[in-house]
Amino acid sequence: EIEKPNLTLGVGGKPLLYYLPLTLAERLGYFKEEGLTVEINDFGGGSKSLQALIGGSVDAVAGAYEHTIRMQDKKQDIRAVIDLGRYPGIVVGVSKRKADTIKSVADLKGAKIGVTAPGSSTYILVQYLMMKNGMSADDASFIGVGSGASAVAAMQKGEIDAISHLDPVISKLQDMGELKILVDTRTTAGTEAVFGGQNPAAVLYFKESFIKANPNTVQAMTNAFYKTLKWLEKATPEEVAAAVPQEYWLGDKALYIKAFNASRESYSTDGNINEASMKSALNLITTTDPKIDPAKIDLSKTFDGSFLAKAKGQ
Amino acid sequence: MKLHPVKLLFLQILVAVVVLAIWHIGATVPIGGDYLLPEFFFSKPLDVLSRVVELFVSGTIWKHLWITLTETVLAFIIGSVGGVVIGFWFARKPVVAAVFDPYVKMVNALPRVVLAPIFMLWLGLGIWSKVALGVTLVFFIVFFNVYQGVKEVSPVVLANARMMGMNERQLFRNVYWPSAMSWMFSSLHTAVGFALVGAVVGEYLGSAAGLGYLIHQAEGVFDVTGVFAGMFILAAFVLVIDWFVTRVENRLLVWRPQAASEQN
Amino acid sequence: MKLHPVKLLFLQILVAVVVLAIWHIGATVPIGGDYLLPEFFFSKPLDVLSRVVELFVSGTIWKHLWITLTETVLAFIIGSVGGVVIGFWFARKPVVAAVFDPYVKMVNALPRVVLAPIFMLWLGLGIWSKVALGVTLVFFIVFFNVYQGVKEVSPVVLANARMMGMNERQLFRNVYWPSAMSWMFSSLHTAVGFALVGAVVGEYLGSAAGLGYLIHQAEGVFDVTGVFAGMFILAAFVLVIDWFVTRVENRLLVWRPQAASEQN
Amino acid sequence: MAGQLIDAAGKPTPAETAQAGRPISDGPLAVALDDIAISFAVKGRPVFNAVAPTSLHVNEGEFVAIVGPTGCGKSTLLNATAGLLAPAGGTVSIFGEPLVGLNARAGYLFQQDALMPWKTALDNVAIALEIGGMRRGEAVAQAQDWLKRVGLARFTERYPHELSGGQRKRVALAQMLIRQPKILLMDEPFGPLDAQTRQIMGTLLLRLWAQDRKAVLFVTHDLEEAIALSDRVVIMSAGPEARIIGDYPIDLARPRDAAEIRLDPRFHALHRMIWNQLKAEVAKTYGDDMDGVEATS
Amino acid sequence: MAGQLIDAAGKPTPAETAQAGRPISDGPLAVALDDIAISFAVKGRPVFNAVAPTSLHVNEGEFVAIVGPTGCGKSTLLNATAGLLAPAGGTVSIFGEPLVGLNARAGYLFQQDALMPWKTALDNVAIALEIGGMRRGEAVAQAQDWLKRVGLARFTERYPHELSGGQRKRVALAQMLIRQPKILLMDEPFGPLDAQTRQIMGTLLLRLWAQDRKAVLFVTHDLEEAIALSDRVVIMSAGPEARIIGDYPIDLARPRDAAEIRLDPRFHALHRMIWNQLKAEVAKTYGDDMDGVEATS
Ligand SMILES: Nc1ncnc2c1ncn2[C@@H]1O[C@H](COP(=O)(O)OP(=O)(O)OP(=O)(O)O)[C@@H](O)[C@H]1O
Ligand SMILES: Nc1ncnc2c1ncn2[C@@H]1O[C@H](COP(=O)(O)OP(=O)(O)OP(=O)(O)O)[C@@H](O)[C@H]1O
Ligand SMILES: [Mg+2]
Ligand SMILES: [Mg+2]
Repeated sequence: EIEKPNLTLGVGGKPLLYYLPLTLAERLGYFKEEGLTVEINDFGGGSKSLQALIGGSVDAVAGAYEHTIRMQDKKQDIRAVIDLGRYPGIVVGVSKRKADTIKSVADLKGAKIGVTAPGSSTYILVQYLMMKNGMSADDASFIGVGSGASAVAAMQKGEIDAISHLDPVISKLQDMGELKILVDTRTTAGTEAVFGGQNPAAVLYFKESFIKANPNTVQAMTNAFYKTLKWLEKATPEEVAAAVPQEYWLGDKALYIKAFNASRESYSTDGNINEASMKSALNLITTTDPKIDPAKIDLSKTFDGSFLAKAKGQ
Repeated sequence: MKLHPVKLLFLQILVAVVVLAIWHIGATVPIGGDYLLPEFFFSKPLDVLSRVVELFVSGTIWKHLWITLTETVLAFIIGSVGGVVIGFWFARKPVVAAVFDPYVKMVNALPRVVLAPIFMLWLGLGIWSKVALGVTLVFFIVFFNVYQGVKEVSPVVLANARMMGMNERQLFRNVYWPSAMSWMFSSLHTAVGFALVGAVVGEYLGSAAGLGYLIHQAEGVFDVTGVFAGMFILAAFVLVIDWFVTRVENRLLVWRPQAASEQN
Repeated sequence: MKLHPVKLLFLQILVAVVVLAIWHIGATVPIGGDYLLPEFFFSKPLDVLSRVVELFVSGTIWKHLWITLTETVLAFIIGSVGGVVIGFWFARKPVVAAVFDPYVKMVNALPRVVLAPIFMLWLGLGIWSKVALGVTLVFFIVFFNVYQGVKEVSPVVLANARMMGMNERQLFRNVYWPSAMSWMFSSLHTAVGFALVGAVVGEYLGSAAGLGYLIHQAEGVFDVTGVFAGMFILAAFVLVIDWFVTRVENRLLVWRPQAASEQN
Repeated sequence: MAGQLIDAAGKPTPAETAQAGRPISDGPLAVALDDIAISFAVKGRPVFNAVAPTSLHVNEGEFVAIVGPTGCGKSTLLNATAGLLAPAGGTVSIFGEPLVGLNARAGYLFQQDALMPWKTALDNVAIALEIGGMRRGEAVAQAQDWLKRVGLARFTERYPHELSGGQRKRVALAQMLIRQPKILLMDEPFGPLDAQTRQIMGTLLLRLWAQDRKAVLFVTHDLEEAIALSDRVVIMSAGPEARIIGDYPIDLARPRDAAEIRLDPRFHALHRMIWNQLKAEVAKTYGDDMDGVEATS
Repeated sequence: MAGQLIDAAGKPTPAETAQAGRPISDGPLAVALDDIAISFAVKGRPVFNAVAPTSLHVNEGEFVAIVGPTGCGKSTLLNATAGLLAPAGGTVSIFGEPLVGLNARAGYLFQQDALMPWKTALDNVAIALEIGGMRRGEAVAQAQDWLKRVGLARFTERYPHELSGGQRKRVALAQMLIRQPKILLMDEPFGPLDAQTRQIMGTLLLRLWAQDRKAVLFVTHDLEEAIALSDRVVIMSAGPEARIIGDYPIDLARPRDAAEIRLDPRFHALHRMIWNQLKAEVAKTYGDDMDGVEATS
């Protein structure tokens, strides 16, 4: 039976499309169906929700897969149990004003690039792209623009030439006609072009000790999310829009649907993380952070597929 | 020089109306093709108002309001009591004050946003980590003022009280405390606002409820109307708390002559 | 009662050593299987120290330090001047004060984190949006104190000065200003810290450089050592600014007798 | 003998005499308080009527001393003349014009310490000239001279808290006199001074007064001093609702020698006369309040 | 005549007389200031030696008046006796024991306003008893009684700023006397009071003093008052480096009637004698400082 029916879950920016499966699982009542009462705590950022997990104030986190790798380096045993987003969902685009001079990633040299925050995944992705294109990380200046309206403002005011960001900022900028997209990891094509395969983004992860102590609870959570992914696979944009709270619609349902459609491919359909995509994620981190030694990372400890397998079997 | 209450209220409302009018015009009338206060960033006053009404009518706000209220009041009380106690202690023990002085100032300069994870680690995700954040703001504001207030005690009044034979406790009660009171209350008015800021920022950085949570949610989806509605409720809220502080102040400071600077 | 400077320094260092020792033990010696101060959240004092040294040796810190310094000093100056001016104005014009009172308190209660996007919109991503954030903190702290300070002017001294024929400007210079000075300086000590907090939080929320940027960057990759190194530099930094404030204070307040409460 | 004096002024009783000033010059009265009443609002108690409707007229160049039991309303009366207190009734006219706001022609030496604690003795005195637009150098030179006259040449650089009570009072005296106001309001100016210094200051004051016909309102508890210095001694009744109940012209020749004059028999006659009325007045206060203490003398 | 008195004490000059107290009783001296010197550090100037090494002994039950030119160091001397100022040299002994910290046996009536502004007159007086552990009800009843004795029965609920200067002084007087301390330090206690009230307060003070042999150090500028009240009048020289230069026993019979005694020829003789020394002393001060003003008298 379920060891811990009352669960606290952390997330860094719940209304973001990145975490859509979480909102859906909640709104569709799948947690309840599994006999769980989940309190969702929203944090100022993904890293803060991870800290909360390690500090013990939340039991589970919907966060970036990348965290599980980094935590191994910090000797913290964190494991993902199900994948929610198979592509990073990050978009690198340039301001319309600079569209003529910056045509590809190679032209980013010397540009002012807005990222959600220094050190965040949006920042790392651009660095990765630049390194792949033979530049060093210092060849551009990075400006943290935050995650909300301030990012839009920075672009609109011409404070930055390019941006590496997530939805809904990207959709909003597109809607405003401010943005020309260079790299789009919301789509299969875009992600394959960058990584040559999948690169897991949002996952559900726990502390290893928690998994051990509460296997049934973890199973129930995995089940709920698996069901959500399956629901999402078939849902129409209209259904999704109807399922989320109205405030999430960015003030305009049409815009929300547009944004959802753009991100649709990035949601995982089976919840699995395969070997190749793990490596791809590790590669992304070690390329940009030379302090992390790939030899010391045991990727098999980042993802525990046993719960997913059981969920699928149901 | 004293204004009639009705006239005062009228003027206050006038100020509000003028501000709202500027906001409304800035958000809806383009000036030279550009909006002064683009709706995307500022929403519109009427929208905000109707959202506020909606929040109250639908009842969703009460739970959040209650949590934030609890946090604010706790932060305010704990922070001020701490500030008063430590402020007095430092003022009365110059050696302690001299030794700890640099550390107090250092701690005061730590960005609270960065401390949030530590508070969550120690105090969990409930209200206490938010209270702690508020306390770190309130404490310093009150502390520095009480510290100075005690030092400003009139030397003659103090000497007289000591000659009367007052011990340290009696001096505190009869001299330092009443003398530092106007300093303390001055800081409390600032502190009320900061207690709320602390609570809200704490919620903003990680929580499942409260006004800061609401605002954070709204921000993530560009719901400026929601953000402004939340801020408006916050602001209205602080007036209520401040009103209580002022009542206590007027009660405790009956002995004071009318401020000299206000006489004709 | 006054401590010898060498002895004082010794005691101050002792406090630092004790704190660092506790930190070190908490982070490295498990107590009942658990660490009191887990390294993941607190790093280790020696690591932090060596990181600080590294930052200075490699020279990367200077640019960031300079930017944060500029922002802090600007926020401090603009905020205090604004607080002093408006504080005086309100204290001298009770009608203005009464009308705006609720609005000042409301604005003081707005969480600055939420205002950041608006400042960025208006002032861009450069230093000015951070300065603005610092100003919103400093201003209120100074304002409330100056406002009260002016009201505390001795009625007899004021009446005497007015009988001498001083006009409003002369009263300000010769009576209100010196009289409110100790109130003002008390608030300035708090404000120094808050100016820095404002600047750092501004950088934290969006910037290309500065200590807040460094801290945020370190946080993003869970580099607690980096976070603490940044905070340590911040804290050391504020002492330097505060030292200047204290010098100015001692200079301007030469006329004051030794604080009564400090006499034996 | 009281009667004789009063009759000379053509008025039947001291109390009635008090209702009007005795015009000496043709110009307007320097100070005219007509039927003024002053009340204080005391929290949670009925209004306290400190001064009942009463009148006091002071001519240009006249030196009027005010005496009265402690707490009767002397300072209150000066405050009203200075424009610091608005009377609840009656009018205050200065040189024929109704007083609006502060009395700009008056200098006021307060009963309490009123020096600016953040200025040295010298600066406290010099500022009185500087605010009138005088260059600092000149103002300081004059201030130095004035501090010398009040015996504080060696204390110019002291802050008020570094001075004795009497020294502070003398700085305040210099601060007021240096401006040479046309009306001097002085509330126990020589209170904390020893008898000898009192006389020296009194002589200093009289000399200045003689120079340019200043009007002086001088509150003191020293009746001898009042008689020795003034043209008229005014007695206030014990409060509340204090009024002026005696008005005695001092017909001693000028210039007067502060020490010699006390030996004059006329001085003694005046002193006895005024003292008798004053004594009766004070006894009244204690008759009400002080049953526990027998009033000796 | 001065000589006669001094000779009676077996000392050749007043200055030398001042070097030692005259033991009347066998018990330890209530106050013994031996060779005390008091200096003030004045910023940016050489140290100011207010009081040069000087001695003063006061017996239990002795009433000593201190007179001297303004600014000579009278308040400073009281502060040292109270333990508020540490002397730069010499020793202060209270009832035979060296004084450490505050003088717990003394009550001090300060020259300046020292009432707690946040307490009503009644509370200001009552607190003096309450801190000793007395129940509030009892303390208030006694305070009420004391306020009545100083003539303020109708002002018990007033805050200090709502009282006149003389009223505040009387509240302070009640506040000090209600504790019945063994040593009374009084710095111009009757300064802002009218002559009549002064006498009443003086009588009140003498009565209390007679009751239980209090030692009194009484600073005043009113030489008549000093003589009328005290057993000994002590004269301080003009500062800086002020010393006690005269010590006159007052051999007038007790109990004294405050008014009657002034008519006594012995009173006049004493007054003239002391006054002559005092006058010379004050003249010295002005000889140095006040070239602009001729010292009349
Ligand atoms: N602010 C006030 N509120 C209430 N009553 C006051 C206030 N100021 C003065 N009084 C009262 O008014 C009366 C007159 O006071 P005032 O200070 O004029 O007396 P005074 O004649 O100067 O006495 P003194 O010789 O003691 O200085 C007193 O009874 C006093 O208690
Ligand atoms: N804090 C201080 N710093 C420097 N000098 C001081 C200080 N206090 C007093 N003095 C000086 O010491 C001398 C004695 O002062 P004190 O107050 O004892 O005089 P006093 O005899 O009480 O005079 P008064 O009769 O005017 O009250 C004065 O010249 C005064 O200027
Ligand atoms: Mg008075
Ligand atoms: Mg004195």
